[in-house]
Amino acid sequence: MMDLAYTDAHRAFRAEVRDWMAAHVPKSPLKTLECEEGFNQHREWERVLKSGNWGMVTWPKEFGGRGVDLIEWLIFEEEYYGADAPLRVSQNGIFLLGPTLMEFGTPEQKARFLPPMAAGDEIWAQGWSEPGAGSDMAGIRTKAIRDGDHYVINGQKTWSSRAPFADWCFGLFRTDPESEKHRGLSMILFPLDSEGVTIRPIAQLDGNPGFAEIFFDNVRVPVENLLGEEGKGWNIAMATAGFERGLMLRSPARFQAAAKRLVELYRKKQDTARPAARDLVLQAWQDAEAYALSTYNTASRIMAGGKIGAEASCNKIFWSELDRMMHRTGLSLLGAEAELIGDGAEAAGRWLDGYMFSLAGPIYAGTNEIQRNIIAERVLGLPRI
Amino acid sequence: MMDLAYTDAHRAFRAEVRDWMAAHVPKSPLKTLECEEGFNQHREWERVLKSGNWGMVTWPKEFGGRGVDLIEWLIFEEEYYGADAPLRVSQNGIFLLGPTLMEFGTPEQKARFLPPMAAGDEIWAQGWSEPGAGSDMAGIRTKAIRDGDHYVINGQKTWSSRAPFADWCFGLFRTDPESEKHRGLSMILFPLDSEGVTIRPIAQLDGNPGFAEIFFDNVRVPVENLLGEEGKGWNIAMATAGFERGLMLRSPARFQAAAKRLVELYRKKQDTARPAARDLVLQAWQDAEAYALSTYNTASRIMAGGKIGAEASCNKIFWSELDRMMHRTGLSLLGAEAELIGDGAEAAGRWLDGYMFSLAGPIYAGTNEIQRNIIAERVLGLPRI
Amino acid sequence: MDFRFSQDALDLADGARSFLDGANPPERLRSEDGRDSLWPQLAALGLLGVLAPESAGGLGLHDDSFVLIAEAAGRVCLPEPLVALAAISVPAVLATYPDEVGGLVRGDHVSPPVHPLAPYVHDADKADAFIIAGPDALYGVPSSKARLTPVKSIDPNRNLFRVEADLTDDLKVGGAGLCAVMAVRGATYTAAQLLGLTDAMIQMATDYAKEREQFGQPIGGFQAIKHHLASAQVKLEFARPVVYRAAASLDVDSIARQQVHAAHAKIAANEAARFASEVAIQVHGAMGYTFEVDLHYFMKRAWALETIWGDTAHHSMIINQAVIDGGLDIGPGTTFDAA
Amino acid sequence: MDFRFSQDALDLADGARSFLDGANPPERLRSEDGRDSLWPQLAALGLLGVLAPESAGGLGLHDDSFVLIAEAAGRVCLPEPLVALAAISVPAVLATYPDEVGGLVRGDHVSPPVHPLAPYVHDADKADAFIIAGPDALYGVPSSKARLTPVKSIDPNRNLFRVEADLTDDLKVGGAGLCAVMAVRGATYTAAQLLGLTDAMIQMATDYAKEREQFGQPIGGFQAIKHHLASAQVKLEFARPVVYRAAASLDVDSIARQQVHAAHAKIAANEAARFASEVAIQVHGAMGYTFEVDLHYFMKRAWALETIWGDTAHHSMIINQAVIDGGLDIGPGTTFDAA
Repeated sequence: MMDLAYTDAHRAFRAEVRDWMAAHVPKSPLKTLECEEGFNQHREWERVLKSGNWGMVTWPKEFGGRGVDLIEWLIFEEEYYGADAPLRVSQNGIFLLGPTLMEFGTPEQKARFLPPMAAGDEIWAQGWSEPGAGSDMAGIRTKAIRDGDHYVINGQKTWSSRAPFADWCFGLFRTDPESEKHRGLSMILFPLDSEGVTIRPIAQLDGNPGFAEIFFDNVRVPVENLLGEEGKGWNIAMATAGFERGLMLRSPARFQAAAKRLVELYRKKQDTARPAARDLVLQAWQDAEAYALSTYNTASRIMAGGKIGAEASCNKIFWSELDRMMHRTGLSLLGAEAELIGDGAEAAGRWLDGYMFSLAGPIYAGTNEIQRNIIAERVLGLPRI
Repeated sequence: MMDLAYTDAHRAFRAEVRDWMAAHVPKSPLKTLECEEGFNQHREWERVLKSGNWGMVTWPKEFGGRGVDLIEWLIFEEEYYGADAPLRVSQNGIFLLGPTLMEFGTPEQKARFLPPMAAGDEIWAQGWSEPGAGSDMAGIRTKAIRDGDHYVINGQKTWSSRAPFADWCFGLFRTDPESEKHRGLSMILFPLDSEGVTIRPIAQLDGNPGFAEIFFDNVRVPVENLLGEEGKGWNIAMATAGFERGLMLRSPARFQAAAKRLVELYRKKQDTARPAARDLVLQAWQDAEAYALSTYNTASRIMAGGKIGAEASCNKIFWSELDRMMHRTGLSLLGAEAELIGDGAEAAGRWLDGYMFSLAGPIYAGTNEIQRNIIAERVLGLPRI
Repeated sequence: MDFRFSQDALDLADGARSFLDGANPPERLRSEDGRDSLWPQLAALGLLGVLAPESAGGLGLHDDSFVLIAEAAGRVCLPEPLVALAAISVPAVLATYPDEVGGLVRGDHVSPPVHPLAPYVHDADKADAFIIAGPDALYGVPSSKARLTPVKSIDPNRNLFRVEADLTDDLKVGGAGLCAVMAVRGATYTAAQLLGLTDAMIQMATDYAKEREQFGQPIGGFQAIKHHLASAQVKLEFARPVVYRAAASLDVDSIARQQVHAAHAKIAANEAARFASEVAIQVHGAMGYTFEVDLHYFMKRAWALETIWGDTAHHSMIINQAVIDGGLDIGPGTTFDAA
Repeated sequence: MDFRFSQDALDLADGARSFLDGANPPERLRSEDGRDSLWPQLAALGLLGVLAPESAGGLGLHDDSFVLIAEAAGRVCLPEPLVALAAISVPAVLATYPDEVGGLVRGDHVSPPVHPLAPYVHDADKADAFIIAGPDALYGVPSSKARLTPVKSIDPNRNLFRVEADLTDDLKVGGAGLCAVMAVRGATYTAAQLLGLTDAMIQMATDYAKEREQFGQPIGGFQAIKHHLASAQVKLEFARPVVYRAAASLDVDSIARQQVHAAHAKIAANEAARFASEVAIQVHGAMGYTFEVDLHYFMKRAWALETIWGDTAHHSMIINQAVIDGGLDIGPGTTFDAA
């Protein structure tokens, strides 16, 4: 029989997280992490988290974690979002690069990079895309050419999230200048204040610099910052992309918290809502619950030695379309106030901010069109033409 | 200023149709036209229609019509469906082949074929598809080879609607055996009782033989049954397909009548309906109305010398997806009765029959996938890859 | 906390699936004869008694062992009402006349469930008795005291009868609580069968899309077809854990929680099946609209199961009462019982 | 019966479109200065007076001549509130103080409409007076007697203020009927602007899809992208005649019919614009999520217009009252007035 009861240890862990969050989560919301002031507030929050040893609970203690299992991670997330705690400015590091380092990094790299990542001392940006290579990463052209014990990088990255204010960046570069497509790429880590790096922030929908372009002009990076083997960057990036679509980046608790807010909003607005809104609110509630159930199942499988496969693509489609539907529904309950932002429009602004954020969901981490191709080809076995 | 008022002549015409239909439409519904008994009932109804001179009101009087304009045709349709009159078993003839004959036929062909078509004396099947050529008509392989003053046809057609019980058939055949794709095809008319024709009915969803396969074994057809020029069949077929997707085949009145029934059903069932059903019912009402408005606009443009272009593809997508949504919504209001058919389940059966019929909508006359390609390429100018 | 099936449950389901795949190929659906010919084998394999105690000849297992079997029965569009009898009738009899369970498990007695949400009973003419949920009590009605009126389903493999009876006190076998249990079990296991049907329809359409060529290539290579099928697969993947949780919940949760879980399961499975059926026929084109391929049997079964044991409107009201009116919070404590 | 625009209306709209395309290129949206710099030209071209009588310096035309101009204004995301003033204020003043219309037509006076469904007024700080719909009467309020509170719109080209005033009897200029007219005109003309925005967003995404290459080809060659855009185009094509009918209906129909037509128009245009905006950003990928391309100005305007002058919930209640409660039949007599 399935064991669907939390253990006493789970309950104790949940109580510990809940109490700590109740005592420490900032009482008023931080500014968005896409502006300098908000970024610094969020970085400060990471340090507060670190003081409670909550930086990345699943990591081994030696790297700044608590070594808890995935069920406890889910419990942590439930309590974290239940307490309305801030978004994680460190997410590129802790959710994407961190797991990649665990799998492909040298002992020295792990010791060097993981603890400050968990502590919020070093915030990471990512450097995948280039102007000609968005969903199609095989089109990467920025070169990192070996010169003695350094790589010399020239070219340009774009859509680098967190780059306007972060400390470090990981990215995929062409280390073999003769290579084409998926071959000859390598994953390299570099400080954003390296000489020759120029960062041009890109204003996103809400006007804040959510991304940046990064220009490289003879940027010298020591070879020990190569992650994994030279020329094997594609495989490593695929693993990272798997983490991005996988379990960690979008934990169900986040959507459950939004569904809960949507129910509360609906209760207030139901007199002026159209009937279909009620069914959409309930669908949001159910879909967020379904996503949690699916994640508990995946976590159980991974804990028993399983892996996430192409179903990660199903996850990514499901949460991104749920998130958009949920915020679209929230906006639809606000009437003429829905367009307002700024002071005095906090409730409205939250739904509009959330809606704008949700519009990126079906685009980043591989567009939903790409994910549907993956499901069709790898899960269903339909032909690639 | 737009003139949106019906003229006195329009009102008189409407009154005439309404009175005649009230006096003549069968009091109890006919059996489905996809079974032999129902087919004969529907053929009989066509003859009754003919007795009132209602066979095809827009056609010239010499061909059995009344020579009325498109606004009057819309009025006719509104009154026809408003009276819950039977489906038109003659539709392949009057809506598809008829207009094609008007455009491409010789005077002899028009005089020979149009009057019995309008009178319901000759019911037409169509012969487009072949086993290897469904949406892709360029794949047609059935040959019609000139031999003296005859064509000799060999091969096979499929999905021939009405063929199990009809009298005549029109179809596209390869008259140039060396030709490929769109070239070398010709449109030929032949009696279904020709020697060498074998008809194998195909059972459709409801179990009735809605289509047939037609096998040709040295079927000899006189050359005067060639429609248009030899080898130009593709252009003629495209014109026919334009009629199929265009104004006539699915007049708005049909969907307005279904929307009206849906509102009535909802009024009866609203206590057990989920809230979203109300919005879907209203959407059906509005979409059927929008389709009528769009058709009045197209009719006005055609009357002023305009043509239907690629927007016919928009029409086809719109009415077929509306029809499916409308019947899906109707079924969703019926609870456990929704699966029942046959005697004692008339209301339920009508929604289920309508739903099954609606499932064919996005498939026939060019799948909606093909229609979306056409819109993307011909209306928006996106590249064909 | 381990939200996975046990290896035993998986092995049992594998066995059932192999048997059903072999014994109920699509060809069997095309014949209207012998719609109940697999009864002896289903009984002999122990499938009727999965949820019955060993003392009654059963396997003494839990619902999380039977839900995969129900899914497998849906996947082959099994005509025999295995799921209704094994998952609804057996527990109802176990709760009222446990001594009678043995007969059901051996297949000697057939006592289908009847409920206001499922008033039409497949093969009711072969039943010995009926277990009927009345307004406030459960009744056991011998077939001699029941009135059967044949009605016709769109699904040619559902041989339906409306079953009615005078629900007199002498026929009462249990209270309203057992009727509620029956409704929850009906919804959960109908949802499980719908998962199987959805899976089968996606598979059929995928197979067809790999074979059928148009414009010089298999239509499964066109992105539009790929994306239709991928969307159906996403709906299936996210309906599954909801249905599995509803089944697991039958053994451990309060009836109020079971009702919410079953409602969610039925809504999610209804949606997945409806969506997959419309995608599957679209992918098949005209072929799917005919008796030339077997898709229509699966679609028609799905349409039937969508509406019985509570349609989406019914279950949506249950969720509404719990969430909007009742204030049931999402998250820990709702996802799984004890947070 | 001729449901087409007159050649005069088409010519006028062509002229307006050429002017707006030239005078309000996307670059203009990027600057927050001079948001009202086109006023003199809009007045000089007669666009403020299309619906005003010739005696007041107007063109003396009907709503079916202005609706295409409103659509053209939406298409370029015009910052100036041309549509509100020319299509809502002018008719309201004409019905109350016809002598004042000349000032509005010349652009000398600016009197924007204020309504409970549109309580936030763009460029209210530049108004001389406000036409305010109260609970049961229409009021003319000089700006000196109005209280303006700045609020911030997501649309950087909407310079919004909440406008409030003490609606005393001496300010009353008309009855409740005029407030209803204002609501109907507001919904219809907001819908017309949404058509233009929808068209623009589809066009931008189409242009981008032709240029942007991924996987070695323009992304517009992928069927998924084609089908997204085609679906948006279908919604636009079937919203258009609904909006045009609502506009034509303003000149000839009863207010009750106008309300249903305007509600339908606003719902259809809302849906088309929302759908097109989500498609357009998806086609643009990350680029659409930024200020690097101009799409965001059009999306934000569309979000704003979706909710003012009645959102979908509001108008859906109007349709419900007419159709479900009121028994308004579909078909002849409803589609167009006199059947």
